[in-house]
Amino acid sequence: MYEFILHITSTLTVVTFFPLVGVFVLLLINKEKKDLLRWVGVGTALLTFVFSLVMLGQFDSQDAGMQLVVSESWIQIGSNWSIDYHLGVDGLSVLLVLLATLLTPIAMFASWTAIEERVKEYMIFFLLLEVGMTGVFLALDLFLFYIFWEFTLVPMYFLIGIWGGENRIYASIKFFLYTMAGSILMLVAVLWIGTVQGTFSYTALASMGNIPPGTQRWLFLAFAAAFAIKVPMWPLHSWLPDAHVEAPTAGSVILAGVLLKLGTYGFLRFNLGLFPDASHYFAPSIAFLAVVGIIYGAIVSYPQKDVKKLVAYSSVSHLGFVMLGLFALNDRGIQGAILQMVNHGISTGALFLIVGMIYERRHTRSLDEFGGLWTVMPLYGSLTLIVVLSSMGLPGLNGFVGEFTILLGAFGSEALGSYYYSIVAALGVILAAIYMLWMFQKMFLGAVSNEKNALLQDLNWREIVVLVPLLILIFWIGLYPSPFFNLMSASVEQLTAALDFGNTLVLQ
Amino acid sequence: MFELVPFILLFPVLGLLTNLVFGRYLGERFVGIIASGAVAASFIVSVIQVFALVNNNFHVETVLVADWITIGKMYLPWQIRVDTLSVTMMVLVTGVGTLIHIYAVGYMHGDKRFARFFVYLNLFVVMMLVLVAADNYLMLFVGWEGVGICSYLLIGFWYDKGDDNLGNARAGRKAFVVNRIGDFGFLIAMFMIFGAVGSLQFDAVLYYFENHGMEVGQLATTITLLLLVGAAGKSAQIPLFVWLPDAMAGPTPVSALIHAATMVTAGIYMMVRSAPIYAIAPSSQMTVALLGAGTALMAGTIALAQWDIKRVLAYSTISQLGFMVAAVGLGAHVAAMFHLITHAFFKALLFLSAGSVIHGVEHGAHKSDDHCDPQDMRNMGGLKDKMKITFGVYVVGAIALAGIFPLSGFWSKDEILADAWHVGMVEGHWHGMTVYILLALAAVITAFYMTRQIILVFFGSSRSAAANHAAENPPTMTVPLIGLAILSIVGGGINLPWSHTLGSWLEHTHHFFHGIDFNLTVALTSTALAVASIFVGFIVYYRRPLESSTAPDPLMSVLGPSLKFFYNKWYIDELYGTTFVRLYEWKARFLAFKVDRDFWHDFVHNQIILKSFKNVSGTLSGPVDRLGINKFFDGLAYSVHNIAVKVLRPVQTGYVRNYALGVMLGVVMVLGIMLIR
Amino acid sequence: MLPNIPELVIFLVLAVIAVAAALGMLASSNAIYSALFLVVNFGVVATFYLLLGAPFIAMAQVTVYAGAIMVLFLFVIMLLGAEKMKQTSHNLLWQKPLSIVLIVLLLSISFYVVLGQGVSVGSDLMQNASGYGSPSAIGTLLFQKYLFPFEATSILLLAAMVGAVVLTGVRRQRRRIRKSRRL
Amino acid sequence: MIPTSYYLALSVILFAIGVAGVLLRRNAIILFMAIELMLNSANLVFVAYSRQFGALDGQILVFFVMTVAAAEVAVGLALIVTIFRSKASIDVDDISMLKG
Repeated sequence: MYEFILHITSTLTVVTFFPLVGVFVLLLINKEKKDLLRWVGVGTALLTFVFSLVMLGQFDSQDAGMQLVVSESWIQIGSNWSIDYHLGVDGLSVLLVLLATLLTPIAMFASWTAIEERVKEYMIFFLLLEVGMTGVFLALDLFLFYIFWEFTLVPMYFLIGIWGGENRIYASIKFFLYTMAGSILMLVAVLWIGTVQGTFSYTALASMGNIPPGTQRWLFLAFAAAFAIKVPMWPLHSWLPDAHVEAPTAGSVILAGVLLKLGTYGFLRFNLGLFPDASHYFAPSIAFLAVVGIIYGAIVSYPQKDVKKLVAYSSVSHLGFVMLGLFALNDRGIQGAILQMVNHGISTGALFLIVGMIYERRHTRSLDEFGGLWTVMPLYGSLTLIVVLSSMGLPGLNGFVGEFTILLGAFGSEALGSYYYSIVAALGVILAAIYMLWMFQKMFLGAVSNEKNALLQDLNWREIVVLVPLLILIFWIGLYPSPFFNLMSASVEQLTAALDFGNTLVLQ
Repeated sequence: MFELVPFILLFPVLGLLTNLVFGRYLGERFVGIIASGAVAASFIVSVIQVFALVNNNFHVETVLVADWITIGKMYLPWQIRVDTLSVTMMVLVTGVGTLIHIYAVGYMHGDKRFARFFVYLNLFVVMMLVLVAADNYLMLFVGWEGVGICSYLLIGFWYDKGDDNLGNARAGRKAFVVNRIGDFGFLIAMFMIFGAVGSLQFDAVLYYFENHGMEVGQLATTITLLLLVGAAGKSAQIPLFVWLPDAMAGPTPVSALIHAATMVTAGIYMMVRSAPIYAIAPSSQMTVALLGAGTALMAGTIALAQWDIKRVLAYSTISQLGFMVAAVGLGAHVAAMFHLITHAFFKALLFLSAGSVIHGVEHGAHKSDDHCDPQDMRNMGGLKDKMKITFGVYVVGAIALAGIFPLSGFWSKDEILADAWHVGMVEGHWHGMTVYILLALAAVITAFYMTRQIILVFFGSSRSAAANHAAENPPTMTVPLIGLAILSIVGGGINLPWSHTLGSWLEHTHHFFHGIDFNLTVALTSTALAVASIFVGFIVYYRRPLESSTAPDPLMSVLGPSLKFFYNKWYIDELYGTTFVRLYEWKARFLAFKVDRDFWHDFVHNQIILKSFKNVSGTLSGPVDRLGINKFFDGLAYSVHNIAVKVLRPVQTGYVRNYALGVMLGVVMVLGIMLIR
Repeated sequence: MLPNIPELVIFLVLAVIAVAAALGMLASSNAIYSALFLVVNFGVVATFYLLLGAPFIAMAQVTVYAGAIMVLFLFVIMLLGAEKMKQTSHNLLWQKPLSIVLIVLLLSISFYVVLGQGVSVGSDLMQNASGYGSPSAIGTLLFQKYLFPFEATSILLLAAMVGAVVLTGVRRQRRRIRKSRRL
Repeated sequence: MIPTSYYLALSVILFAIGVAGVLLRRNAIILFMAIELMLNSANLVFVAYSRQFGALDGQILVFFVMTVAAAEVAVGLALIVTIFRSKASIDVDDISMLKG
């Protein structure tokens, strides 16, 4: 019994599964008491965040390997099939877990007045989503990872399906099927690895590393299929705008803030971790797709009429940067990419919150309806300005640090071969300025043309409290990012060493 | 002495924060005091740094504020560099900044977003200081884009005014985007530098280029050209100057501080800072010089035909910047810096006095409620006796700009011309002579349009009621004007040809910053030309003064169609508009709607995947399933049913005894089976 | 140990009486007569039990079967007045011949098995010590090894009692249901 | 000692008579009596074998069979009474409402 309790209270299990306690308590509460439901929901999410801070406390940034590892054998099928409950955190995933546990309470708190009907189910789905997300980041067993990966789909499907916009059904089904289709290939690959290599555990597989380059390639592609849809990479992105436009505010905050990172994290952890030679082989082509994504996303978001679609396409562009950084396959690129994942989570999360706030007041998202909001809502205008600048990559704020390190990494990376990738990607910086300022101008500048805008009242305390932590992070990462870099430097060092070793293999 | 350095940055930040937080509650006067006080404090500290440098025998000092990005061997700290070059710029920025802040208190009186204006101004000073005090290219880049965003905010300060209420906002966006294009070049240059040197610190980079000399010539050329692109974006040179005239939409102190004195000079400062890289790339130096001279001439011609008082000054700024860029191209870094400093004085003076003219005319317009554009020179005239101080100060600025003997403009412009002459004749480079000719021409035109402006604004009779009732401005505005006037007069003294004080002062930063000796012939020719053009201007405009605000420009008779061409800014705006902007709009719309929505979303997604899926599932469900499998199983089920009805039902007779019989039958059979087996 | 003659005679006589009583129960048209025949049969079987050395079971047989159950039967017969059954027409045509065939078949098989070579009945009958079937022996065995079945049967009896009461006491219940429906 | 096989033969005959009673007679009560007879014949076999193997378990089972028989009779008769009350006849063939 004692061993069982000890195992239960290991930090990672608590961080991942604590929201379930919240779900249980929510189930007991009568669904009319909306405020109590909301307090319990947000409270659980906050507590999970506190636990993740405890995890951070126990995390030692010098040690590159897996830490706080929890490993129990779970399903035993025959002799060689053992799927075990194997969690661990290292430099690559610690920041993303914190991002997930930070954004969830913020998103839930932001949807305090936005969601009126079926509050109980809403809170439950949100907490389940959080379990899925943290699970994905912490899972070290390939099969467990796959289970969490599929698990995150279900709550999101309902969040979009029930509380979404007009044709939410179409959007949620499309979102679900798109990701599901991709992950089928991944399942095949996972099973193949499980049987041939004999184990699902990531650490063992990474150390074994004896997969011949030939098979590595198709395994890489199988994994890449699932992750590319989730990122989304350029050709597979058409689900994102619909999902974002139809999702409720908090839904799209989490969708953009964390769910897109599952794809990039997957690339980082599995494609780079397990298949170094294939990564070198495919690096140029994926970098090309990423750069196309950057330019395409930036250009396409400019003429959008719907704010959320604009921000959605901007996510395509930002994540193009992250992919470019990842496949530069050197420490600057990868560290920049991880930081950019966090930055994108913060700035795009904040952007969606802001769009949500105006949507709550005006119930419309088309840009032509707004204009001159800065005079009517000065505080709202200034906060949005800061977030817009951060997501545009203004030096001194968080976006620039990530983008600069990525571009620098991509410029000098020998895996990519030529520096044109980084030059064309740098063009994305200009295009980002164009559509971001365009959005800012359409919404905030100019005189108050539409009389409905004249009588909007400025942000209330709740909305400010929601934005403040993100703004603090925007300035903190922008001005003094070294604590964040230290957290991941050891693990990235180890990863790049493995990649370079892989590189020499390919060259022979 | 050097630990005070971070305070230079800290004071404006403190001013900024107090105004940001308490701005609404403090009265206008108090906000003004805090803001200008903050900048004045950092001015004092930077002057202290000058003395500190002197008794530190000009040795470079770097003060680490905090380390910023450290990944592997890439180390990029927030580090302040105190050397002669950066201190001069600090003193200039904070000095002129303070005067302009004081002026702005008067100018912005009564604006409902007063506090926010001074927050932006302080933020701008912080960013400019970061740019100037940076010890590595990246921190310089932070300041670079920082001042860019401040100029965006300040240009679009009155975002709800301008044509159809969006003009100022659009001008702001245009400025930032064009700057961003320049920054793109700067960014790529930084990547190349980092690729080659492995670090972005100035010492490391410049040491690397000085030692490797010519064998990295090719790399240096590309880097320097990219840096030129960045500088062109920021200092409004030929391809990317279109944003500066529109930037006049911002309040006048902004134009004075940002678009005359400090920000636009950032490009020149950056090129002077990376002088060693330019030293080993002669071809790019040549392009820089020619570009600068070309811009100077072109901008001068456009300024000639403008009616808006601030646009004339804007184009004159572009042309003066052209002078400085040309000087850098010729290797005359000291001349460039000297002209930069003097230009800051008299151009800020001109802008501020233009501001006070506009303010006066607006004041007049309110009084006589004759609503005409206060910035258009055609509605002015005869203001010399109504606004005496502004008139006096304006004339001083004009003469300094024209480069007449005793004032600062003469010395700095003359040194640049001398350098051009030296490079052209003595070193025999052809581009030296062409630059000299272009710059001389530009100087002539400058003198001409300044006289035109003075006569149109101050002499003759006032052509509108507003101008008639114009009144002098309160002392808070006129005192800084007088201060700047004195600086413009005295400014020449910092680098008299025979004393080379500035030259020797800057030499400590890079050994090849050297002044050249005085060249009398060049000086005489340029002054003669200037006086001649003033005289011509006098004849054209004073003798036949403009009668009404709608009368054609007397110059039309002289230049005819080319004047119209100049007036329309050589149609460059329209050129860019049609080529880049419209092309981009069309491409974006095409990509977004045609490619992404129609092709990708509707066609590929709905047609191919969805439709085909529907067809497949349709065919599958229709014939295959309904007719085939379904019918088969129905048949099966039906037959089972028949059997049940015919055979099995009668068995259930309902009589207990029958059932007993059945049981008995079972028993007997079981016994039989057990027996047999 | 071949059976000695007098014992065999007693056995045969009793056997004949038992079979006759059974046939009588079967054939008699009046229910009471058949009940009485059955009592006789039970009595004869009780004596067999004595022969087989199971005195307690014999006593139980007499008291339970002959006493309680048959009395119950008689009571019910008298209650329902079912002595004379009116012959109703619809007889199942092929019920009678088929059942006779089956019975004969059953008899033949069992006899074949019992008397034939099948069951080695074994004549080594152990004559146990006295008190073989005595109540104390049965009691000890009953309450040790078979405690659980004993308790189970007690529950069975309880259930049967409740069932009987509920079935017969139907009228009062129906009135209560009708009342609740009217509310 | 009478060999057990005789007892078996006897009990089979009784059993057969019981079965005949069940199959042939239409009076429900007679039917019940026939069932009692069958049970009784089973008891006989139990006791016979209990004597042969010398184990009292047989007798215990008889004991249990008796209780079951008693319970069965009680419920059976209650059923007959209720059916009689509704159908005024205890003819087994009348009760055929559950026809298939």
